[in-house]
Amino acid sequence: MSTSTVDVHPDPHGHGGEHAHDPHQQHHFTTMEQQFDTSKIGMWLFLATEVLTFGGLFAGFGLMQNQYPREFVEAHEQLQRLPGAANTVVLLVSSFTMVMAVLAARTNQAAKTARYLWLTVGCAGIFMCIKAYEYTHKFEEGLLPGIFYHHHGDLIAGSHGYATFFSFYFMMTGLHGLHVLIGMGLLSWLAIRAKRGEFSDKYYTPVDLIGLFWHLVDLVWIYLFPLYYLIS
Amino acid sequence: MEHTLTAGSVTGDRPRPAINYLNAEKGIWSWMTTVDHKRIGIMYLVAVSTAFLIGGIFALLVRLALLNPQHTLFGKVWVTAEAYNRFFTLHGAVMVFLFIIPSVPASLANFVLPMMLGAKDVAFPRINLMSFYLWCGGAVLAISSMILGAVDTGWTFYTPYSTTTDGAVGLMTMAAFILGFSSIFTGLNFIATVHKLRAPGMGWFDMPLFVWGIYATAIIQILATPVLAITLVLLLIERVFQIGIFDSRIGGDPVLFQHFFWFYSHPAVYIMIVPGMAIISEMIPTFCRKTMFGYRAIAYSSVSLALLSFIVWGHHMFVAGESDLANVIFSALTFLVAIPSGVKMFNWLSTMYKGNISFETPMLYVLSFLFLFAIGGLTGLFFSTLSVDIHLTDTYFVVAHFHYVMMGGTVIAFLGGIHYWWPKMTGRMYKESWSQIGCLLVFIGFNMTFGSQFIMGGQGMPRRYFNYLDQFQPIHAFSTYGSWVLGAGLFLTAINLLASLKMGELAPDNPWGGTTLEWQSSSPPITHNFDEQPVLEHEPYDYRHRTVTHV
Amino acid sequence: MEWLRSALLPPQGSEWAKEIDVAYMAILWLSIVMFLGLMIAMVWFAWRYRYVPGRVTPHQTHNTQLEIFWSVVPLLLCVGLFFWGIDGYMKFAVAPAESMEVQITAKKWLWQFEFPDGTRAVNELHIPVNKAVHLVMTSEDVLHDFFVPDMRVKRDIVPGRYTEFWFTPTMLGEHVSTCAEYCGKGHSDMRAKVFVDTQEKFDDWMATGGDEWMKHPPEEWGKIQWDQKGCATCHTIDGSKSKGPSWKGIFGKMEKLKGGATVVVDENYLRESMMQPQAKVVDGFDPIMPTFQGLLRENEIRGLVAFIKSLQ
Amino acid sequence: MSTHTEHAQDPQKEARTYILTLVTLLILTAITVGASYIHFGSGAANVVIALTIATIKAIVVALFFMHLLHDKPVNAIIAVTGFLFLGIFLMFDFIDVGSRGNLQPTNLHPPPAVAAPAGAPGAPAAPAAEKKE
Repeated sequence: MSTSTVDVHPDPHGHGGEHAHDPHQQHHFTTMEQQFDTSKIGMWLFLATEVLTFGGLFAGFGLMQNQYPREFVEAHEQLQRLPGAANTVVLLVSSFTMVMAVLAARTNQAAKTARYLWLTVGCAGIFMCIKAYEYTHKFEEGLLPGIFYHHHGDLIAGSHGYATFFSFYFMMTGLHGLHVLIGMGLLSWLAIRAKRGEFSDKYYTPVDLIGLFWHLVDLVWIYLFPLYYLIS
Repeated sequence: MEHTLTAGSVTGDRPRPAINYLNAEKGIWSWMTTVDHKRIGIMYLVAVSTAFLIGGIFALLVRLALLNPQHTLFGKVWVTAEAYNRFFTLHGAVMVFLFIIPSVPASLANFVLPMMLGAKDVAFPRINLMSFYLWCGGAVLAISSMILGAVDTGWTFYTPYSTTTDGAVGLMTMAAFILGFSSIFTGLNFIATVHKLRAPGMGWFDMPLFVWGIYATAIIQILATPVLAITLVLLLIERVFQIGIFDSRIGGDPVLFQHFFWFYSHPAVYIMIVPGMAIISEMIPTFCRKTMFGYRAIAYSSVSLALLSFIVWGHHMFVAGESDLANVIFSALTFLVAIPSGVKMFNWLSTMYKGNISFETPMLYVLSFLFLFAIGGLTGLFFSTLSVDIHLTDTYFVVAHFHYVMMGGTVIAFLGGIHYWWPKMTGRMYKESWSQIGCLLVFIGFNMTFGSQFIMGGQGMPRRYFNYLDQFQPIHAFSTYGSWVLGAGLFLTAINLLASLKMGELAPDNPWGGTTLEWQSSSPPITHNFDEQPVLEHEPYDYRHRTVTHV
Repeated sequence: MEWLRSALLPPQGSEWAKEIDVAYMAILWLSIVMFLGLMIAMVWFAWRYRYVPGRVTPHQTHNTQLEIFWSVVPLLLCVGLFFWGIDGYMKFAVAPAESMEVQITAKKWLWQFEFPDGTRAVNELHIPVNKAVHLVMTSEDVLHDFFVPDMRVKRDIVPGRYTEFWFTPTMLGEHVSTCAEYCGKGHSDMRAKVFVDTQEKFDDWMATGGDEWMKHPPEEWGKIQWDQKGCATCHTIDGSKSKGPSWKGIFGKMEKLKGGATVVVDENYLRESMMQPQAKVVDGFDPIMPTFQGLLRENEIRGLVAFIKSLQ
Repeated sequence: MSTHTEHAQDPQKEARTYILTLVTLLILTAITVGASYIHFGSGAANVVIALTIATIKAIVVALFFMHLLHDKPVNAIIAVTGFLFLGIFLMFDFIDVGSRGNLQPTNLHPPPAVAAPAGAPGAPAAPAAEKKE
C-alpha cells in the first residue's frame, strides 16, 4: 500500500516547461513551493489513512481486552519488556537520524544525507532483528495466532482469549513490521539517490515525505509498546 | 417546448481547435498510460458504466425471481434459493463497490473538477491513473469471485454467516479491499487539488458548489475507507485463522463486526449521495439562469453532512442487539443528519423561485431528483424514530428507502450530470427528444419498482426473501414490471448517448450558458484545458450582467 | 384514516402495535404534508418561471432569517419525533416483571420454543391472549431475527449471547412470524406460527401438547410434522437428493451405514434416528441432524413413522 | 523551498533542537517503562498512565520530528482529524459494549446439550450450555 508514496513526489526528471524553471517542476504547478506544499498535503492525508487503519486494529484489541480481561493480562506476561524497550529506543534513534537526513538534504550536504539515511536503515534492521528474536520465542512457546495456538499451562485452559490476544499481537506487530520493511526499501533507494547528489535545498521533497512516513511508523510503535509490553 | 440550441450562447464561439484531448495522441497505449485527468475520467466513465450494466442485470434477475412465489417463468421453475441469494449479493456488491462509490467522483469529477478550478490537471496525475488501475484490479477480482462460486452473504458480509459459508467470500473481500484504496487515492487527489490548484482570484467561496460537494466527499473517502480496509482484513483472517473477534462460536461478537462495517458503510452512503447533490447544485443555477440561493448554506451543508455522517452509523443496528443506550444516542444523532439535507432541498427550490427555467434533459433529471430524493429523505424519518424502526427495519420499506436515496438520488443525478457535461466531454450533442423519453421512462419505471415496495415493507415483507407469502404476489409482480420499464429507460438513454458520438451535432463551447470555468474551454477541451490561465472575475453563479440567449 | 392504516400496515395484534401505528401514521402524514409542499412549490415555480427569452433574474444570494427558519423548524420536528421514538422503544425493550418468559433457540432454518415448564415446540408458539410474554432468544449458528409483523416486534438473534423483547398479544388467532436477518439458503423458509389462544385453550394445549393430532389420520399428521418440524428442509419425499436420505421407499429397505454396518429401516431405527441422529448415520450423508429429543410428542413420532411407511 | 522554513538558515540551532527532542523522548520512554513496574491502584490506572505518556511522546514526535510546529496549519489539521475520527469510532464502540448488560434466561434449565458432531458445519454445541459453568 505505502509503496505508492514514491509516486507522491513529482517525477525527478520532469520535462521542463516553456519558461526556464526547476527541472523537477511538473507542468501543472506554477511554482516549486506550490508543488512541495501539495505533496506535503497528499502525504499527510495518506498518513491519516494509515492512522485509521492501525486505529481499527487498536479498536479491535481494546474491545477484545474488554471481553477477555484476565486472559489478556496473563498473556501479557509472555512478552518480555527488555526487547520491547530496546525496540522503542532503536526506533526513536532512527527517527532522529531520519530528521537529521532531511536537515542535511535541505542544506545541500549530499554525503551527510546519504550517511544518515543508511544509519536509519541500519536502525530499522536492528529493529527487525529484535522482532525476529521475539517471534522465534513465540513460535517455540506455541503462542501462535488463532487455531495454531497450542501453548500449555494457561490459567484458564480452553479459553479462546489467549489465541485472540496473540492473533492481535501478530497482526499489529506484523503490519507494523511490514511498514518497517517498506520503509527500509524506500530509505535505501533514497540513500542511493542522495549519494548521486539529486537532492538540494531546491528539491528535497522525497526525503521529507518518506521521513514523515518513517516518523509515523515510529509513532505507531510508540503506542504499540505500552499497550503490549507494559500492561501488568 | 422544443429547444434548438444555436451557437449564440454566452461566450462567443471560438473556432473549434483541431487538436483536443481526444485526438492529441492516438492508440490504445496512449490511453492506457495517460495522466490527463480528462482521459482518466472518460476511462472511469466507461468502466463504471459497465459495472452499472452488470449490477443492473443482477437487479433484473432478482426482480424476475420474485415475479411469483413459485419462481416460474413461462411455467418452468428457473431459479433456486441459492441462486437468488447470489443474485442479490452480487447486485449489492457490484453496485456499491464497483459502481456507485466511484461513479460521480471518479468519472465526472475527475473530468470536470480541475477545469472548474481553472487548473491544468489534478494534484497527483500518476496517483489518479494508479487509482484507475486499482479499480480495474478490484473489478477483475470481483468478477473472478462471481465465476469461482459466487458469494451468498449479502453485500454486508455479516458474520458469523460470512465466516462459515463456503462461497468465494475471500475473493470478494479482497476485491472490496483493493477498491477501497482506489477510492482513497481519488479522495486524496481531490483534497490536494482543491487546496492548492485553484485559479488566481478564486477563494474558497468563489468555487463552484460541485467542487464543495466533491471536497466533502473526498474527506469521507479519506477518513472512512481505511476502516473498511482493516475490517475486511480482519474478516479474511477470521475465516482463515479463526482469531475469534467476529465469529461467535469462538468468543467473537458479530455485533462488533457490524460496528466496524457500518463505521465505513454509513459514511459510504454519503460518499454516494453528496456528489449527487453536488451535481444538482451545479445544474439548477444554469437552467434557472439565476444565482444560487444560499451558496454558503449549501457549501457548509455538504461539509457538515460529511462530518455528521461519522457519528450516526448505529441506526443500521437498532435491532441487531446494540445496547438501549447506544440506540437512543444514535437515534438522536441520526435526526441531526436530516437537517443539512433539508437545507439543501429548500435552497434548491428557492433558486427556482423567480428563475428563467428551460427544460432540457439535465433539468428534467433535476426535477426527478428533487421528487425522488424528497421521498427518500422523508422516509428516513421512519427509521430514525426508534419505535417505528423496530417494525420497518429489515423489511422492503428499508429496501425502498435506500433505493429512493441511492438510485433516485445519486444515479438520477449521475445521469443528469452525464447529459449536462456530455457536450463538453465528447464535443457532440445528444438527441434531445430521445433523452427526454429515456428520462421519463426511468422516472416512471423507478417509481413503479420501488414505490410499491414501501407498501409491501409496511405490511411486513422481510428483505432478502426468496419464498415470500402469497399475499405479496401482486405487488411483487407490479414491482417486477416496473423494473422492466426502468431497464428499458436506462437502455434507451445509453443507446441515445452512444449514438450521439457518431451522429450527434457538434456541440458549442457553452451549450447551456453555464458560468463556471469549465465552459470557457473548447468542447472537447484541449489537453491543457485552457490556452491561458483563466482568472475568475465574478461570483460563481453571476447572471446579473448578461442574459443567456438561446432560441 | 383507518382504511389507509389497514392498507399500509398489518392487523394490530398487540397493544404496542396500536401505539406504533399511531406514530407511523403521524410520520406518514408529516412526510406527505412536507412532500406535497415541496412538490407543489417545485411544479408551480417550474411553470410560473418557465423560460422567457431575455428575462433578467433577480440576484438573490441568501436570506438569513428564512434559512434559520427552515433549519430550526425541521430540527424541532425531529426533536419531537426523537422523544416519541424513545418513549415507544422503552416500552418495547423493558419487559414487565410478571411476563411469561419463553426461550427461543433459532438454528439454521427452524425455530425452537421452550416454555417455562420445559415443554418445547418447533415452529409453533402458543401464547395466552392479553398476557405479557417475554422472549429471550439465542441462536446456535448464524444471525437470525424473530419478526412478528402483526405485533410490530423484531429483534436480531445473536449466537453466543441472549437478546430479548416482550409484547402483549391482544388479537386471537394465528399470526405468521418470519426470520428478518439473512441466514442463508433456508432464510425464507424459516417461518413460525404464533397462535394467540384464550387462557383455557392455552392451558389444555400445554397439558396435552395440543389436540391438533386427533383431527388427522396418522400418515397425514406425519406429513404435517414432516413439513412443520423442519424435516422437509433436509429429507425429500420424492426420492430426489438432499442433505438427508430421501424417505421415498425407505421403509423396510436395507441401509448401508457409515463404517460399513447395515441396518433394516424399521420403526425402531426410525425412532432411534429421531432421538439420537448421530447413532446410526446412513453412508454418504453428513451427521448434521439435530436431535428431536423432547421436541416430538408421542403422537407426532407415530405419525411420522406411519407417513414414512406410506411412501412406497 | 527554503523560504518557508524560517530557521533553515541556522542548521546548528535546528540540529540542537532535534537532539533535545530525542533526549526528551528517551527520558519519556524510561519513565513509562519505570511506571509499568509501579502498581497504581487498579490495572486501568496503569493503562491510562501508559497511554498518556505515549500520547505525549507522539505529540513531541509530531511537532518536532514531523515539523508540524513550523509547517502550514493544514497539515496539522489533517493529522488531528485522523486521530479525532479514530477517537469517535472508539468512543461509540465502548458506549455500546459497555452498556450492554449480560442478559441470562431466568427460570429455564438450558436445553439438552445437542451432541456436537465433530467438525459438522452449522450444528455446534448450544452456547447456553457453555455459558453456564
